[in-house]
Parts: sequence; structure tokens; C-alpha cells
Amino acid sequence: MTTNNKSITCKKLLFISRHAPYGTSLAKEALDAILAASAYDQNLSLLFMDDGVFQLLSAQDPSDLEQKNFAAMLPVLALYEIENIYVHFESLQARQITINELILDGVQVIDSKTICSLLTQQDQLLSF
Amino acid sequence: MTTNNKSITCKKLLFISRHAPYGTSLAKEALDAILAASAYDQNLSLLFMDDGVFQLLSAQDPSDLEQKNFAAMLPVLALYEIENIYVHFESLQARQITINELILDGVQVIDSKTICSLLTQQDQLLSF
Amino acid sequence: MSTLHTVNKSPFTHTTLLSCLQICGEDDGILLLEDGVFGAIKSSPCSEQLSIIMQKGIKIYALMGDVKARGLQEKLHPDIHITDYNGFVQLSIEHRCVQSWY
Amino acid sequence: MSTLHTVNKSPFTHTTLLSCLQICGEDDGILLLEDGVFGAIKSSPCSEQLSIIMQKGIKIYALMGDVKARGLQEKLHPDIHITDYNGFVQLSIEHRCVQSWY
Amino acid sequence: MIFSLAIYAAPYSSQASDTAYRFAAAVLANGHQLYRVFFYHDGVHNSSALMTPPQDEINLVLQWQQLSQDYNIDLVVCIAAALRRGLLNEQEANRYDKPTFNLNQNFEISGLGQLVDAAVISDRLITFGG
Amino acid sequence: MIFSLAIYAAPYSSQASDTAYRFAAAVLANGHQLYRVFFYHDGVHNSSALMTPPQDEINLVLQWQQLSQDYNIDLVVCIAAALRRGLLNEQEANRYDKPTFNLNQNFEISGLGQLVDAAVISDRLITFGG
Repeated sequence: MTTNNKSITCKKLLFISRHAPYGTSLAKEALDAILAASAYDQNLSLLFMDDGVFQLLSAQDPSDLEQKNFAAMLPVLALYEIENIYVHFESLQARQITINELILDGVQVIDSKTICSLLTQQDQLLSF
Repeated sequence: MTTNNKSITCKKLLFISRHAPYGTSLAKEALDAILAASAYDQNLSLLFMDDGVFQLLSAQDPSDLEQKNFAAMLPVLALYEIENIYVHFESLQARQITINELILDGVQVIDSKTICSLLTQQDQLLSF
Repeated sequence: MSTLHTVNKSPFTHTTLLSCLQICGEDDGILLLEDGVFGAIKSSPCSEQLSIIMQKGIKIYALMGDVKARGLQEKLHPDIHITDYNGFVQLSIEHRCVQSWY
Repeated sequence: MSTLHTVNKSPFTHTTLLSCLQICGEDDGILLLEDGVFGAIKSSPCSEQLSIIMQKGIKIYALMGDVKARGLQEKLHPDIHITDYNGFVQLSIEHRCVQSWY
Repeated sequence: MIFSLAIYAAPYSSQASDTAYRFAAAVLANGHQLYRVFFYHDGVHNSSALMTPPQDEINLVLQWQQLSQDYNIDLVVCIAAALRRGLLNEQEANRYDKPTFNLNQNFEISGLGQLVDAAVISDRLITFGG
Repeated sequence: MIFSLAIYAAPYSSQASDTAYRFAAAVLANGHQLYRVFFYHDGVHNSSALMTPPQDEINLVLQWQQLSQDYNIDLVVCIAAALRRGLLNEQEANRYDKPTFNLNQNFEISGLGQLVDAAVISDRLITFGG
């Protein structure tokens, strides 16, 4: 793929991750999908909302479940240069989760209205 | 199995069906399970609650989905001599469903408190 | 450009439709399908909120085959639009993106 | 005889726990597990109702491995009992029947 | 005390099968009897001999197999649920002219009567839904 | 217009795969192009060659197969999701020393990149979750 082709096909893709970790595999599969997307030179964003915000709690310890720690996996997003990471303010508020409980430093907390306009700026939504 | 053995092992089994028809296969699989149980000479009961009460609406017409009509299947319960059929009053009320919209005549509408004591009279609960 | 939202869970048992309504914009559309069509009936727990956003101009659709299957034809909120799969395709073209709430 | 109820869905997104609370009797017990343990935190949408029924003597348990996995140790409602799989087995013996809410 | 379990959830996709396995292990560790594990709805996928998780992840079909071999436990897959979802043993593959089969050999395909029988025989039947 | 679909739901257990198939058929009937159907999460079960529903019920794997043959549509199953859930083609069966394979021959096993590629190439990507 030439640089020229790349620019033609550079799209804005927003991954929306709405499910809690561990109870189902959707949270992990959303993460795997956006990491795979990072190889394609697209404009990527990731939004956590609803129970998906529980993925960000830093105190996770799934050793009894013999599963990988989700909180320990999320920092890999920075290594893959995925920097547009959003968290839904009202979802945090409903769960009384404060920003200092979250594993990621660089997340942008945005309200419902801002999410609405974020969606309108995208070329595709990947719904998880 | 002798008559004597039968009486020793005659248990009260309550099937609880809480899911809407068509959207998932759980409603159909609950029905299949209780029909299978009718061959075992046990004391069977069936309770519809939560979105499970939607299974009873007589106006169903799933022809566009190419699925079998759930409302048309339920009367088979009588043929299998499953007569203890209960519907949760508060679930009907929340959905504003009246008793004359239901496909089965012989259902007993019972409230939460009665369900609570119904559960305590059982030997096993089969949760769907 | 606007977003089409699809919702396939019952609002009597899931908060999916509520989540969708929270971030739905005035140019957006909502398509209720599968168990999501329970959200299209007058007795839906989101019924009042749907009335309010429909007055703002947001259009709400329900998939006919799913409404009929569940026997809800006579129970529908009067302002909900009934559509079919061709309509679903058309809606997905008229909006720029589709968000699936499941 | 009494019933043990297990709940494995989050009360933030499903009405499962509410349904369970509706028909839970005074001798019954409730075990929260998997995503159901989100119901055990102080900010749960059912938190007040849980307080009320725990005052009536109904015991509510949460499965430790699931609480720890989700990082909820410091967020728990103070009257919730933490248990493990041996406790789960014991609870299922102490109650006559088990109803699974999923 | 005699226990049986009914599992309706797919492994990996839902945590419930893993929960059920840990419960089963605790039942046995506490000296109780596990009469049967009945797989229905998406639970039938627990029986797939082709399940190939990464090596550092839990392999549920092998865990059930080990449990069955160590304690002689009946692992029964509902035939109607299994056929719809593509789980077959050799006999069913022959019956329906399928080129191969994929049921782990420690699982038995049978009817819903085995769920009812488990409810009747056991002191406790516990459902694990997805 | 170019469409792609992402399917995350198991057939039979959830209605969503059937909805996705009907949507795919409507896309084509309206003269649009269907670039790819990508199967992920429990959606991978749509690809099972061993799926054996009763004769009077919909057989989704055969419906997808027909659609693929009639319109030359790319049916792609995510490799990581498929292996965990026991869906293998011949090559993967050999790689992991499994005795057989069960992927319908019209489905291709590939990576998550094929989902991203579908999102980039298509005008519309629609997700069908369970």
C-alpha cells in the first residue's frame, strides 16, 4: 500500500466497548479488535461506556479466575499509539467511579452530548 | 419402574421461564424441557415471569421469521397433562398485559408473595 | 452527518435502550428489532422518553416481522414507524454510521 | 424450606437482580456471582433495596473470586458476606432449592 | 449429598461454564456426589473435541474430561440442542450423513429426559446460565 | 453502496444471526454490494459444517453458503475466536493435531485485520450482536 493509497483510505473508526470484563468475552474481543486495527494506519478512537467503564478499574485481580488481568492489558493501547481514548462521564457517575481509580492516565472523560457529536464525526462504528 | 418406585421418586419440579420468545431460544428450550419431563410421572409446574410472560400473548405471528408460532405450541401443555401453570401478576402488570390477551385459559395469575411460597414447596427449580 | 442506532434488547429487562437514548442526537434515528421491539409498545418503560424525543424530531422505527412475531401490532406507540428489511437497508444508507446496542 | 437465589448479571444493565428481589422470601439467601457482583457495591442501583432486605434478615453473599477480579474489594456494601466456592456449595445445601437468575 | 448441574452457557463467551466447573470441583472436594452434568442451550459447546484455546488459557473440555475420568461423572449433552449447534458424535454423524464428528469421547449425547432424571435423582440441581 | 456485516451472535440461541442474514439478502436485493461478512465472538458458530437443525427449521450455514456462492461474498471467520470455540478448517486442524475439522468450505479463517479491512473498504459496516 503506497502512502497515497493510505491517505485515500484513512478512515475514522470508533470502537465502542460497553460490556464489563470477565463476565463475557466481549471486552477482551473489543480490545483485540482495536489492537489489530492499529496496524492499518487508520484514525482510531476507543470509547468506554455503560458497564464497559468497569474495564478501567485499576484494582482488578482475576488470579482466582485464572484469567489475564484486564487492567494490566489496557496500557498496551499506548504502545500501539491508540491515543483517542474516551470514557462516558454519566456511566462513571452512575457507578460512582472516580477518575483516579482508572488504570489509564490519558483518558478523556466526555458527557453524553459530546459522545453524540463524536459519533457524527466517524466513518464507521465498531460496536462491542 | 414399579409403582412403588414411582411414588418414592415423585418430586415437585417447578420450571421457571423468564425470557421472551424468538429473541433467544431459551423460551422454546424451557418448553421442550417441561414436555420431556411429563413422561417421568413427576409433579410438574410451570411459571412465566419477567419477559417470559410475552410467550403467552395470543396475537403472535412469526411467519416472517420462518419460526414456529409459540402461542400455537403452548396449548400442547394441556395434552401433556401439565396443569399447574402460573403467571407472575406483577410481570403482566408492568407490561400492561391483560388476562384475556393470553393464549392459555387455565393459567393462574399469582403475585410475588405467592411465588415466593410456591418456590419453597418445590423439590427442584429448573431455571430458564 | 447522523447516526442510526439499532437496539435488539427488551427495555423491560435491559438498560440498552436507555443507554441509546442518552446519547441519541436530534438528527439520529433508532431502529428497534428482535426483542428490542418490546420498546415500541405503549407500556414500554421508555415510552414517555420516546414520546419526548420523537417530538424533537428523532424518528423511531420498529421492524415489522419482529413486531408481528411477538403479537405487538395492537400495542404500538402511535408515533413509531413500522419498517421492513428494505427499510432497514435504506435507513443504514441515510445515516452515515450505525451503532448497534446489544 | 427456603430458596437460594444466584444472580450473575450486572444490575447496572439488567433487571435480573430486581426480579430476584421481588420474590425473595425472608428465609431465602442471595448469592451474587460473575457480573452479578456489581450488585454488591455501594453504588449499585439496588443498594438501598439490598439494605432494606438485609435488615429483614435475608443474607446476601458475593463470590470472592469475582469481586477481586473486578477490583471491587473496597467498594462493597458493608453488610454483604463474602464467600468462596466451598461456601457456595454449603449455601446450596442449607437451602432446599436453587433459582438461577441469568 | 447428591448434586447435578445444568449448564446453558458457552465456554469463553460467558463466564458461567467456568463457574460451573469450579462449583463441580468444590462439590467433589467437599465429599459430595456429582451425579450428572447436563449441557443444554449454548452449554453444548463445552463438549467440543475441537476446542483449541491458547496454551496459557483454560481448556474447559479437557477440564470436564478430567473430572469425568477422575470421579466417573456423567457428562450428558442434549441431542436436540447439540445437533442444531453442530455438536455430533460418530453415531449422529452417520445418521445425518455428516463427514465427521466433534464430540469429546467423555461426553454422551442423550435426550432431555436425562435432565429430568438428574432433577429427580439428585438432592440439588443447580443451573448455570449464560 | 458497499456494505459489510460483523456478526457476533450464535445461530439458534440468538435471533441476531438470522436478522443479519435477512439484512444481507435485502442489501443484495436492493442492488448494493456486500463486500464481506465477518464472524466474531459467538458468530463463528455460523460456519459449522456439522450444524444439523431439524428439516423444518432454517439452516443458517447453508443459507450463508448459498449467498456466498450466488454473489461471491467473502465469509470470514476470526481465527482466534474460532479456535477457542472449536471451529477449525483442515489447515488449523493439522497445525493443532486435531483429528478432524468442521468449517464449512465456503468460509475462510483469517485474522481480525479482515474486520478492519471491511470497515475501511465498505461504506457501511453493520454489527449484529447477540
